[in-house]
Amino acid sequence: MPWTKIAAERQNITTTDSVNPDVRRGSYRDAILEATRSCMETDENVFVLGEGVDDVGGVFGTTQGLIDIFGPERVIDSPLAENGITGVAMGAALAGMRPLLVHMRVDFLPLSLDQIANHAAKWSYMFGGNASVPLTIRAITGRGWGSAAQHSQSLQAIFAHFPGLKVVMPATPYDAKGLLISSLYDNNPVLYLEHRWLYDMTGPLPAEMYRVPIGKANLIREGKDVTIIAISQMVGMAMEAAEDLGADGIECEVIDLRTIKPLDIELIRSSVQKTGRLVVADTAWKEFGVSAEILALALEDRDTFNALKGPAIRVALPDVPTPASHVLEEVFYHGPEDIISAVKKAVEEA
Amino acid sequence: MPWTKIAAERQNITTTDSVNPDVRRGSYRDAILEATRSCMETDENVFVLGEGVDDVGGVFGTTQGLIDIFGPERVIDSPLAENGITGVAMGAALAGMRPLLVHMRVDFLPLSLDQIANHAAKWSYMFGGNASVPLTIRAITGRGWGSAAQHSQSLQAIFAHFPGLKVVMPATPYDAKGLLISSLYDNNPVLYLEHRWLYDMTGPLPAEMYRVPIGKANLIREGKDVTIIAISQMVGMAMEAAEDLGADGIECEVIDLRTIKPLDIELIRSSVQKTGRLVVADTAWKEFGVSAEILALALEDRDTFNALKGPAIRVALPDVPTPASHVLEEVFYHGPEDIISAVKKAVEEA
Amino acid sequence: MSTKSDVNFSPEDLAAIPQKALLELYTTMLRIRLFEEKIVELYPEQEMKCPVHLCIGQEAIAAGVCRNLKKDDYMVSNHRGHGHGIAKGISMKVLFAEFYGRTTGCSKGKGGSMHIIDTSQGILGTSAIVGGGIPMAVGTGLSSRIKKDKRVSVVFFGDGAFDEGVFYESFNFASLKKLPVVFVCENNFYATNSRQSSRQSSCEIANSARAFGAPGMCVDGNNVVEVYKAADQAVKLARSGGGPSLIEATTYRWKGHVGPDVDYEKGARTEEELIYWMKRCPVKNFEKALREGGIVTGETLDAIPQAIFTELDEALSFAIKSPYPKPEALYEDLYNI
Amino acid sequence: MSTKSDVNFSPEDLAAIPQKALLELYTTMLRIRLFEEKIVELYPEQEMKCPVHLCIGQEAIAAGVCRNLKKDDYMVSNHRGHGHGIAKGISMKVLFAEFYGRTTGCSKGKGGSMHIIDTSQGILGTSAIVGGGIPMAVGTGLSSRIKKDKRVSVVFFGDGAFDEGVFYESFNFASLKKLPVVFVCENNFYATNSRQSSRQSSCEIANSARAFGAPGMCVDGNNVVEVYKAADQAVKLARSGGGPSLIEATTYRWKGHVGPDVDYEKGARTEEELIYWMKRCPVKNFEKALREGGIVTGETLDAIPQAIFTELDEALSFAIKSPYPKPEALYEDLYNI
Ligand SMILES: Cc1ncc(C[n+]2csc(CCOP(=O)(O)OP(=O)(O)O)c2C)c(N)n1
Ligand SMILES: Cc1ncc(C[n+]2csc(CCOP(=O)(O)OP(=O)(O)O)c2C)c(N)n1
Ligand SMILES: [Mg+2]
Ligand SMILES: [Mg+2]
Repeated sequence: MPWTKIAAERQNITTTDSVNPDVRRGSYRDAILEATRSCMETDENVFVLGEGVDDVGGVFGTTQGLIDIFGPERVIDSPLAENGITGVAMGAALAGMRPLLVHMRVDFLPLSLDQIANHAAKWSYMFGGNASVPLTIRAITGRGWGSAAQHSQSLQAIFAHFPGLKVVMPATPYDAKGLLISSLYDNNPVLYLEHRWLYDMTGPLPAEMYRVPIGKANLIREGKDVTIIAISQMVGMAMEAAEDLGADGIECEVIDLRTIKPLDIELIRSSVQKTGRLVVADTAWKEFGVSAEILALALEDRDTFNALKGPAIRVALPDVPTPASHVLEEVFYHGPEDIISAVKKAVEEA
Repeated sequence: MPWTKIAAERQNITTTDSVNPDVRRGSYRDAILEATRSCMETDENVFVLGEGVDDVGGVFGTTQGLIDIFGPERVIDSPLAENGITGVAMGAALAGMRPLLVHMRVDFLPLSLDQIANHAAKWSYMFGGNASVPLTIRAITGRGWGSAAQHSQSLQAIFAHFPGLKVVMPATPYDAKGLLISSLYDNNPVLYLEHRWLYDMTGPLPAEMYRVPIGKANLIREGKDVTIIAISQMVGMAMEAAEDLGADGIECEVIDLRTIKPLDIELIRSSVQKTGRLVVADTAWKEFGVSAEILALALEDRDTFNALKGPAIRVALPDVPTPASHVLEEVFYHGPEDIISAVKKAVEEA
Repeated sequence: MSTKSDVNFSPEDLAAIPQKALLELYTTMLRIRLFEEKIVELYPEQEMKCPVHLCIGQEAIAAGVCRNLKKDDYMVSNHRGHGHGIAKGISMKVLFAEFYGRTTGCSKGKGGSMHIIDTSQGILGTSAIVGGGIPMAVGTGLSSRIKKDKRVSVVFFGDGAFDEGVFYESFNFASLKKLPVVFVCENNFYATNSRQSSRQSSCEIANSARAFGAPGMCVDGNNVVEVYKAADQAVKLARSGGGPSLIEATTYRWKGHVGPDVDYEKGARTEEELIYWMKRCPVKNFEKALREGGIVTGETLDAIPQAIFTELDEALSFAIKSPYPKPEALYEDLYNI
Repeated sequence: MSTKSDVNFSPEDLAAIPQKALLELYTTMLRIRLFEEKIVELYPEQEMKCPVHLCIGQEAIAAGVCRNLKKDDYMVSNHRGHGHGIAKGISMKVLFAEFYGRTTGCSKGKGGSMHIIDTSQGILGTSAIVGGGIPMAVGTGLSSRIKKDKRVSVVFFGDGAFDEGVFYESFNFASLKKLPVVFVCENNFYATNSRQSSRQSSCEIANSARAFGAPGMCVDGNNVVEVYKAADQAVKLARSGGGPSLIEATTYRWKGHVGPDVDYEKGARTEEELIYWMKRCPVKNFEKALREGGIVTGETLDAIPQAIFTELDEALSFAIKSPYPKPEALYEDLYNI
């Protein structure tokens, strides 16, 4: 039924770690569940807290069954009290626990921004490194289905602006698992933003515990003509676009950003230095968004600037809230074709 | 005493509107108080709500005496309940009032981001234009005095990312008055962010009611070599820097941004097209900040890109929370000398 | 869940309330019920492309409260807002058109089922952020107080919203300033699949009003007469300057949290619970009382559904014939001029 | 303000509490008082370059509560946190060093007076966002519950913080999960210059705990024995798995909201009010009781201030001789490795 519709946009996305075709496969959803379960088994300080985490549905299946394995002491349903509960999770982190706080939608996090940005983000620095907050906050971002303005936001830029937070956005099952494990073992607050339309995507998913480093982007396709930097759901679209463009003789280099904060500045700049052209594809609003920071990184570095052959392009959402009507959603959201036109424009203009 | 120290960094800032030297003068603080009082006298829908607005201190003097003139029905002290009270103000706006909600510090607004960003910002669009929220939120940004991480933030980038909000940051008494009047008569939610260190600054301040348009930046100094775009407290520093640089033969064009959202894209781009060099000076963090958006605007426009002679530079805060110790504050914050070096670097690099 | 197992209507109450009012209460409930059932019927076509939160089983609350309101009294509501909107006077046409994503929808297709507005009827909007609408009603109350316009503001919210700090902040302010606001908490004992008792330490919503020095009443939310009487009292108190009240109305949602299906199949709740509450149907039990008490003639009652079906058909055909928004509409309505 | 006009200590109480404890309660209060008075003395030099929120007049609450805590019990506090820190065991050295912006400060000079920490004493930090620390103590309580470590968590906050929704959300969760948390509300009747009655509809903070099914006690916050006894009860309840309590301790701040000056001169409050409360001085009245009741010898009591002055001098010279952070320190401590 469509009110829970989750579409996998692509079934296969190359990760540098999946060269072996014999590897085990699994879904993005499985990846999150596996990472959580493994960490809970390995480290008794890890626990899960959030609205509906003990529910039959298990937050789109990502926490399903944990309650049966770990019981209500470590899989804790929460009142609808986002700010307070974030502070509770933060307090537990201060006491040495590694809480995983789960939100059905990132849209609810503005309620808890005070605890996230004024408290969790600042606690280490404000106390001279004498405290640490190993807190992971999972939240679902991006498209719903006619969900309108209050249930469809992508707020990575908001969190990324605050020093002290880390922000990751996995685009593949492999990264979903590896980044969640890294987040849970990080000694700092991490916003882990997953995309609802990726849950059913399958891909390589090793059974063992492995980490994908926070702060490292992933060069998933090499090319000489244009650099496409893509985030979350846009990664699959960027790969599709790159394939199409390849047929037209335009060789795209595609980078899956994976971590929004801290940004992998080096990889971003070195790729743009190589191709001389930059297209950024983000799931969020363009204005004052993550894509702006990436353009700024290109423009303020001398070597990158000198390599630039033409203007950069942002494929990101227009400056309006999400409309409900599907005919407007179609205009609002972007697809591979928008990346293709952006790349073509970038090539033509330079 | 220093715990309430407010330093006027500059006594004189040219505004395009102050060509006549005989005009009346007044302080930034007076400007805010006058605008509020005039609007309350003119329109009975205007009222003031906030912690301490009826207090003897009157929010650094900016609401002083209003309680005596308009009484407690229109000058309303508030519980410490930022999210709820923002919703209350928004509700009053829906009912046709024009509330002015006052916060001592923008640092408290993360508590009310849900009402600001999920409600006030979206109400018009989400209901197809069938409702309007003429709500003005004043908040004090920027430097304190050893105030540390939770009492010194500049959060303009956060608000600017959300479609539906307007964000203004006056840098002079003239604009402080004219922008507050425009904000109060705007039919949309406006974040009016004032800088604490500007309260004592004096400048031209006409007695009559006048509006400074929201969305228009102010070209306050013409020059051919470099464009400096400055925000709030940085405007005075940019002018100082420009003067010094003029002595060295570098002619800076200085733009007082005034409105963060919607940005005056045209003026920004046309100035950069003229000078070919861009320096942005912001009171906030550099990463994912307003300065990134301005660089992006330059880089994604073909004519502007073609005019660029070298990399752009952001003079903005490093990616750490505000430290308390004054020796660290000195490293953390920027002064005119930082703008001067940035400009020199911009000129050298291109 | 400490509610009486039967829905009983006292003969005195039925006698004291004008027949016209009783009939309207019934009609409103039935209009809501049939409206929601029409959605259940059509939703699988996937032409209403937005999430729907149905209020089947909870109709008595919207009907009982809104019957006490004037057209220009203010109302704010939440994600489960169809019933509130209908009871307060929005037309089914603009609702369906909205759900079908058309320009003629109450929000020009931009809001979907979670965002209902009709300012001409005092409906100022609904928030899909739990608790988000509560302070707004306090704000409209503050406006009424400043303007002395004698309007009353009503806000509908769930037991889940009672968890949120914003309820506390809003109720305190309303009580502090004695604002004309009626807080109606529809306690259906669940927030999504979370039981009230797994979220609230003391499941006594109505009593909590006392902590703010304001009246709180707990009523059977499946009994439209109880709701009507409680709201009558609260609205009168508000209108006469006596400040806010809290009405907790216990009830049950028959369908899953979102969408047209029941949820016991998925294991979210038990079938017994649903059966228990279906027996306590607010519409059927009230119809029975009206019929058996001889208060409304069988003929009159029998004619009501048909009128509603006609209304529904007209509304639907209005919706489906209406145009979709043009692509340019995406960029409109961001700012109000 | 409904507090008794005298600070009375019942002879039974004084007899029941070990002399050592009484002496420590007194010493702690005096240490706090003299620490704060030293700030008043030195602040005009403008070498402590950060805002200071003094707790002169409120010392009995910190002293009375913390005397019941073990070293590894957790504490979280607020902007007015010097006294809480001292009572819980932080050294004056690292406090002064912090206020003077030195690397040897408890927060390496990055926090200033509003940000106090000493994890070795269970002090996990203080938030300058009103109410911000409250949920953290619930979180440390949750940790203790999961780990079964028998620690108790205490949070200090003001009557202003009681306005905030985060209090409500936190107290509900603590009560729901029966967590070992003691909520101590220092009700000094003002938040900056705003009276409690202009912010709260029902000025009954302790009673509100009942709405959550938890115990609430209102005590004279200027009477260290009353505070001590209430906290003893609350801490025992928490430690034995009985869940949270709320202690409202009424008191008065003698200085202005921030800085070393009195505020009646500016018209923020009345001089009479201050005089009334100065007569109710928690330190002097308790000293009198100890002395007159013959509980502690005059000699012992007379020796205490000198020891504290020495401690203060050492702390100050430690602070002033300590180095300032190097510029590179600006970029350190953002992330924990
Ligand atoms: C702040 C916030 N948190 C969580 C959600 C997700 N959510 C949507 S409706 C709902 C349940 C609300 O329960 P209640 O208030 O009792 O209303 P009901 O659905 O039972 O009518 C939840 C948790 C949300 N929309 N907003
Ligand atoms: C969320 C928030 N709102 C407002 C402020 C500004 N502020 C700082 S202290 C204070 C008063 C707090 O009063 P209370 O909690 O009673 O503590 P007290 O100062 O009386 O000890 C206020 C309003 C703040 N720091 N945080
Ligand atoms: Mg409910
Ligand atoms: Mg206080």
